[in-house]
Order: sequence, then structure tokens, then C-alpha cells
Amino acid sequence: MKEYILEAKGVEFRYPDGTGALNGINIAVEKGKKVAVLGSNGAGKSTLFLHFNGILKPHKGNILFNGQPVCYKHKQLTELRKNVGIVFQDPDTQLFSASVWQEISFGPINLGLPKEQVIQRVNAAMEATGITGLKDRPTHFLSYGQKKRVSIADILSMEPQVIIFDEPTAWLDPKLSLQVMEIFDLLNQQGKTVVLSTHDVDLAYTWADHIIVMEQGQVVGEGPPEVIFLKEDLVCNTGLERPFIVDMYLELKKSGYILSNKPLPRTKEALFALLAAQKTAAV
Amino acid sequence: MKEYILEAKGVEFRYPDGTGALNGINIAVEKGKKVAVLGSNGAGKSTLFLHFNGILKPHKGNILFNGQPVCYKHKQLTELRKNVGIVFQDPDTQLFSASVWQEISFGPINLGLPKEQVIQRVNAAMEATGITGLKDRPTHFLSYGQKKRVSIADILSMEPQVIIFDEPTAWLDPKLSLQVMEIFDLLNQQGKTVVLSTHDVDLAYTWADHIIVMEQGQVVGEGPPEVIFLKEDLVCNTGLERPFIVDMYLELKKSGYILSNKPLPRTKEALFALLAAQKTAAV
Amino acid sequence: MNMMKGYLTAFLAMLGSYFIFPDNAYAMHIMEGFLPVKWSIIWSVITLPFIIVGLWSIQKKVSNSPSLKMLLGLAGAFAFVLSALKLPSVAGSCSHPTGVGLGAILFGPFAMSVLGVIVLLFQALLLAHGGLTTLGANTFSMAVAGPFVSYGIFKLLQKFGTPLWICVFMAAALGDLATYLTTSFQLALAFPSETGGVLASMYKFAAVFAVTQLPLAISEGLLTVLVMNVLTVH
Amino acid sequence: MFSIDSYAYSNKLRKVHPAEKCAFAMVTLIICLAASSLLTSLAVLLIMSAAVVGYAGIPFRVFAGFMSLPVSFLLVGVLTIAVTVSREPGVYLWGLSFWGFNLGITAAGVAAAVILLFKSLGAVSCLYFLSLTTPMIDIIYVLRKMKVPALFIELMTLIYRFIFVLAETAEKIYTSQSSRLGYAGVNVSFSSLGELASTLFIKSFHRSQMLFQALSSRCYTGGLNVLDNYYEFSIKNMLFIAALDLGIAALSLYSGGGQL
Repeated sequence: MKEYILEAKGVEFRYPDGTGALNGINIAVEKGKKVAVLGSNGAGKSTLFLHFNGILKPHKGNILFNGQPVCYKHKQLTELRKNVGIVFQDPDTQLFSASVWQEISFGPINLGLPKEQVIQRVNAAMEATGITGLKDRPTHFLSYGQKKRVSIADILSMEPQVIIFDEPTAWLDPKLSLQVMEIFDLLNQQGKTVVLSTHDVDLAYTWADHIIVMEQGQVVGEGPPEVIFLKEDLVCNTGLERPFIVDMYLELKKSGYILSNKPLPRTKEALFALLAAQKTAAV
Repeated sequence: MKEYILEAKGVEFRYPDGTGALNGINIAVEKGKKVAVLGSNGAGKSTLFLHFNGILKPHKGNILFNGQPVCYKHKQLTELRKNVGIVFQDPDTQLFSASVWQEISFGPINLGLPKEQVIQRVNAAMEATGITGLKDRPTHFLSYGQKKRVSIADILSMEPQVIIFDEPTAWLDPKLSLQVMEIFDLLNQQGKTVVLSTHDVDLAYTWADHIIVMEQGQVVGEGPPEVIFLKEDLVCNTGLERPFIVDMYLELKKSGYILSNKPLPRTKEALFALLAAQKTAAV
Repeated sequence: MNMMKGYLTAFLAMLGSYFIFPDNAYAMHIMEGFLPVKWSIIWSVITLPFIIVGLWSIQKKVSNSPSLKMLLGLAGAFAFVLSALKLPSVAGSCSHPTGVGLGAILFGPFAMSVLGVIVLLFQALLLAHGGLTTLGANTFSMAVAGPFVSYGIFKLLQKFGTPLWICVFMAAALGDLATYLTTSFQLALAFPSETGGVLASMYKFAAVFAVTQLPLAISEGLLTVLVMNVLTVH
Repeated sequence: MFSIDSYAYSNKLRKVHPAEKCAFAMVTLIICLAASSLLTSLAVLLIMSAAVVGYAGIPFRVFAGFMSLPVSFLLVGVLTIAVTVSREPGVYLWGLSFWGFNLGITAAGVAAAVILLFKSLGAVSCLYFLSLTTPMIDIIYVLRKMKVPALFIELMTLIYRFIFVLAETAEKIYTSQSSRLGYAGVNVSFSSLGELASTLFIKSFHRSQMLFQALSSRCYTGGLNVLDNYYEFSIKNMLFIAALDLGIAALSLYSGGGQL
């Protein structure tokens, strides 16, 4: 049986101004998976994330962590926030301290850990994000990419089971995006569940185990990437694009260059391998 | 002879903290073209743009508009800013007025135009960006995509000859990106020179007439997209990626699926057409 | 007699404007080392209770709404950044807004005293405007006298049903004037004239700084009205 | 705008215990003020310049530039003190008199002004020593060790951090406004600045709410508790500082200073 670490059951939420509301969301995030949430600006992705961490409380419905409905009392909330960390979109709204070292120590200290353990966790988080050298630099002298890493270390130091990233690659150039994505893969290999929202369909297609498509506060599609992006009407109606690899695969198949009935290739390399295999078979 | 509307000649500029500096930039932007500037974060793209508009003054070298060196006196600066508009990266820092109408009229009013003309220009700009319906809405309550359009209309209403877009598609979902790019094409068809910076190599490859690659405050490559992206070492050394279309084309050619010596296809459709033509020829 | 005063003022004004013009940045901060030790201590002791009461009142409010701490932090940063902006002054010179009136109206005078002392400390250390030994005196004029006058004027005028923009304008402008007169008074106390004593000295300092401070008060008043107009819309 | 701040992080005395630097700056500053003697002021000015340029490695040209910043206030203040306005006739070095008023400069006035001028310059050099060698995070650390209330420390931390964030935003808005000719005249400058200030305020408000959310998600419950940085005291430094300040104090007594 599948083990779900985070679930939303019939979650409804309304902001006073009406934007980013949730209209009956049902989602289950499987433990240890890489999940990408797609959806246009204002579809409610960030609002949903704030629910997973107990910052927002649904007006209707429930959030479940490890199968247990979240209880909005002090102690249980702390427990939830310890286990579900959110890295916010803009590091400038997340970082509150001018000292990188103090910034990262905030979370573990709030967990009430002894000092030695806090120091050890802060060091580990800085190492994992490759910012050990920035320890004595003030936050305001860091580049955007460096601030992004600090904001990730902020959460890593709390050692949550689930880490949620809100638009982690927006405003990063391709090289930095790649480095950040490598951090995510590493975290996932260590057994953490990683959830992220993005606009980049190519990235989501290649990276994710499971894709959730949101639109106007509702889940309009869910499934493995190979399935989601073949649903013509889903892709069209939600302002998504088909990933380039899928497009190319379908075209090559249509033209008869690829005959096999193997599953959709997930990476450029897999597609090229498929082509090469075909070629060899033909010869 | 080619007519250059914007030129940078030996431009050097240094920020106190050293980032985003320019180290002897030579660039010439041809009138009426679509130019994409590529480069990693901090390569100096935005700094260069602020020079084109006279916000920053080079410590060495010259900026030329229509062949004339820019003079940093009040009247000439006004003239330059009237003709070279910049749409900044983050609409949240560009919009400052209470209502959309006020916001867009800010530029033309500062140009000292008579009221009727201001009204007419604001209406035209709102129409071109498809935001006529938002006229009386306060800017703070718009969605990100709407704000982006307002920030474009801001500049259109000044009717500049050159429009510069700093990372126009960052944070936009694919559908909105496409719509924004359509606006750019329309502007270009009306004879305006369009310059943009982006991290999206696929977009730059398909859209631009001319590509400029910047790295650490210098121009390290320049030319038509089909040429630039075939330069292996340039692409590798600057942290760029090869556009997917180029990658695919080369792979298909290597595998012998494409034989022709036709120029590189610029769009997905052109690549597919090439494949289809090949197929027909083979049969 | 009045005419006489006019001449003297004109002379002192020339003296002031000669050195201060065109960018008198932070004329209303008494510089490091300018006050004798005695007066540094006296003004610090006078100011301290306001800070303590301010901290105490903030602490009480924070325990009810923990997000207030972030709001005050951002408000303090806003005040600092605002004071670094160049304000086109009505007299043609350039000065800087203080945001004292705005802060007092929005957050109350005691909270403003706490934010004020921090902002002044940062201005001393990051920009070398003001100083450490003069922190007490500067805090009293900028973050106690200014906000309390602003707040008092605002509440008073509101009571009489004065239109909001006049309340705001008067609160900000008179708050600035209160700061300027307090600083002049502080300098006069520390450096009384050989003849005429504190009062003559006060007149001297007030006249010198009037050149820049009167237009600044009007500019600040106008700016605060503009800002409040936008804020009331939201 | 914040070059003092960037020197504080990059100077050669960065790793010295902040309490040592604070003590050196403050004790010397107080001796300089209390002494009110020309000789002491000059000695302090010299020692602090040597510390900033020689030990901290700040280029002399830069330091001289910083020292000249407060000069305009200083000159105005000093001249105002030197000038006496009175209806009584007096012994003036230079003076004007009209309609029964005398306006002039007396010998005593000049002497007082010169002492004040150099005393202030000496004091300012102490302030600069502290701010050019000690980053704000370290000063906050010292204040915390001095048991300044936590609320005050936390507000300082937040204000310091967000000064830079808001300054960047303000600069972007300003740039965007001026690229649309928003500062081309006095009237338009005024309304542009008003809009800048209000936009910045609204953004500050939103930011504070988002910061609260971000901190809450990291279990914030009312206290901004963080790890302390770690510094080591140096006996050598402390002896050196004590010797220097005792020397300056002795010089002051010798030269007849000492009145408050």
C-alpha cells in the first residue's frame, strides 16, 4: 500500500480579496517522492503550500500529515512545522538576519535543540547547499543565487521530512537552476519528500515522479509526467505547454522514425538513445 | 549600409561593490531588429540596459543613439529617454501609481504632451497590451501577468523607437510568456527595435534576429542565432545551454534522419517540416 | 527693533546657507563630539524613560499579535531609507524627509521613540550622521519631541474636525519644527552666549538652521500628505 | 550609500573581538570629550587615524574622505558659537555694529571654537574607528552581551537586515521613475517622490506580513533567537588598548584638560 505523508481533503480557503483561493482541493503526496505542482500564476499553489505547513487553516476540509489530521494547537503546529519545511519564493522575504550563520540557526533553536546539535545542523545545512564559505558574509552582500541557497539551508537545518519549494528556479539562470535541482535530487535520495511548484514544464517533466496540475484553486489533473502531458485537453486548457521532449517524441513517432512502444523517454538522452537503438535495429 | 540605432563603444562601468560591472563593451544594435542578450546572473545585462537609457553614465567610452554620442544634459537625456524605453524585470518595482490609468499616463504626461494626446496614447497602449478592461483597477490588486502587461503599456505610451525588456518572461507561465512575446513581435512589425535579455535559450533562439552573449561585463559572442549556438566552446564556457531544437537537429543529422544541408530550423514546426520532407523524399 | 532682527537673521542665514547649501543632509543631527560630556549624560537620562516606556508598550502589544514585531522592524527600515531620499525642497535646495510625523501618526509616539533611537544609532554608525555620545540628545529632539508634537497636533486637530490633510500636514510640519527648535535649544544650553546667555544663543542657532529647516518642514508636510492620501485609499 | 558598512566586513580588524574594539573606541571617545584639550584631541585624531589606516587597512584617501563628511555641520556649529550677538559693546577681534547691536568675534570665542572643532574631529575619528572596523552584527552582539532587552536587539536585527532590502527596492522604483522622466522638474519630482514613499511603505507592510509567515513556518513563536557568533578575547589587545588609553588620559591631565 502507498504511504501518504501529506494529504489535503476537500480543502477550501478564501482570501479576503478573492485571489489564490482554494476550492475543494484533494491531494495526496506519497512519501519519498518528487512532486511538481504546475499551474498558472494565481492558481493557488502558494496558498496550498501554506496550508501544508499550518500557516493557513482551511475554512473547510482537512490537511493530513502522516495520515493524521492536523490540529491547530501550539504543540502540534510546532511538530508539523518541524516536519514540513517551506522554502519561499523570494529569499529577501525569508531571510531576516544579516548574518548567514545566525539566520540558519533560527529554525533549529526554535525546535529547542541543545546548542551543540544546533551548531552541527547549521554546519551540515551549509555544507549541503555549498555555502560554508559564506558563513561570515552578511546577507546583503550575497548574490541572488547565494541568497537562494541560504534560504534552502534555513529549512534543511530543521531536518524536515518534507521540503516544499515555491518556484525555486524562477529568476535563476540555467546553470544555477541546475545546481539547485541537484540539491533537490540529493535530498530526495536521502529519503526526503520534495514538493515544488514551477512554470517550467520541461523541468517538471524530466524531474518529477508525480505531477499535480492546479487551476483556479482546484486540482485539474494528477499523475506521472508521462501520462499528464499526453492529455491533450488538460495541457491546452490550463495554459501549459507540452514539454519539448514529448512533442519531439510524438512527431518522430508520427513520422515513423520511432516505432517501439516503449514508455515515453523522460530525458533528452533517453530520446536520443531511443533514436540510436531504432537506427541500429533498422540496419 | 546597416543603420545602427543604439551603440556602445568601449563602455566601462564599475559599481562600488564590483558586481555587474562593464569592462569595455562594444555593441551595435541595428534599427528595426529583434535582439536577445544572453548571459548568466550578474553578467552585466541590466547594467548595460541602464546605460542605453542614460540612467547610468559610462566611466569610459560612449553610448550612441542614432549615431550621435549621448550627452548627459537635462534636455538631451529627456530626448533619449523618450526614444529608448526600458521595461524592468519586476513589475512590482516599476508600478507605483494608484490606478492603471494613472500609471500608464505617467510617461506621456512627463513628456509634456497635451491632454488629448496623453489620453489617446494611454488608450492605444492599453489596447496593444490587452488591458483596456483594467483601466480603473488599482495596480496593487492585479495578478502578476496583468502587472507585467501594465509595465509594458507604461513604456509603449511613451512611443519610444527602441524598447528594452529586462527578463520579460521570468515568473510568467508558458501561456503568458507566449502572449508577451506576441506583443513584442507586433511592436517589431510596427518598426520598433526590440531588445530583450533572457535566460531562456529556446526562446532566444526562436525569436531573435541577432544574439549577444555577455559574460563578466564583456561581450563574448555575437551573431545570428543559427551561428551562435553552433559554437560549442562559447555555449559551454558561458553556462548557456544549446537550444533543444539545435540539439535535436544535430542528433537527427548524426543519426542520418536528416540529410539536407539546409540552414538550421528556427522553430519546432520548421524542424518537423524538415523531418516530414525527408520522409517524403525517402519514400 | 524688528527690522534689526531681520538683518541679523539675514546675516546668520547667509552664514548657514554658505556652509550648508546645497545638500544640508542631516543638519538636525548633533554631530559626534559636539556636546560636552555633561549634556550628553543629561539628555541620555531624559530620553531613557521614553525608550523604556516605548519598549514596554511594544512588548505588551507584541504578545497579543506577534507579527507586530516584523511590522515595526520594516517600519524602522522604511524610516531609515526614507531619510536617505533627497527631498526637493520648496526653496530650491535639497533636504531629506524624516518620516517622524508619518510614523507618529501611524504607530504612536512611544513606538516611534524606540524606532527612532535605533534608526539614529544606525545613521551614526552606517552614515556618520549624528553620533554615539550625542545619541541621547538627538533621540530626544528627533524621536521624542518631534513625534509627541506631531501626535499631539494630529489628535488635537482631529478633535476639532479639521480635514484630514490639514491634520496630517500640520502634524508633520510642526513635528519637524519641534525637532529643529529642540536641537537649537540643546545647542544653546550647551553653548550659552557670553553675553545674553542661553536665550541669545538659542536665537543664534535657530536663525542659522531656519534657512533649511523651515522649507524642510513644509516639504515634509506636503510629502506626508501625499503618502497618507495613498495609504488611506488602501 | 553604505560604503562604511562594506569596509566593516572587509577590514583587517574584522576578526578582533568586537567588545575590544567597542571598548577602545568608547573609552578613547570619552577621554577626548572630557579632556577638552587641544593636545588630547590631536593625539586621539592621530591614534585613531593610525588604527584605521595602519591596522584596519582602510586606504588613507578613503578615511580622509569620510572625515570630511561631517565638516559642514561642524563649521556651521563652530562659527555660530564663535560669533557673539549683543547689545552691549565688547572687545571684538572683528565686528559689526548697527542699530545698537554688536555682532562680532571675541578672542575667547575663537579659542573655544578651535578647541571644540578639534575635540569633535577627534571624537568623530573614534566613531569612524568603530564603524569602519566593526560590522553591525558584531555591535548587536556586544549589546546583547550587555543585556540590552531582547526586543530592542530583535528590532535592531530586523531593521538592519531590511534597510538593505528596502533601499534596493527604493532604488529600483527611483530608476524606473526617472527612466520615464519622473524627476525632470520640481513639481513632478515631488509627486514622484510621494509615490515612491507610499509604494515603499505599502511594500514594507506586505513584506512584514510575508516575513511573519516565513518565520512562523520555521516555528517562530515570539522570539528571534539565534546562535551567537564566537570570538576570542586577546590579552595582548586588551593590554595594548589599556596602555594607549592610560597614555591619552595622562597626556590630558598633563596638558591641563579635565573640566567637563
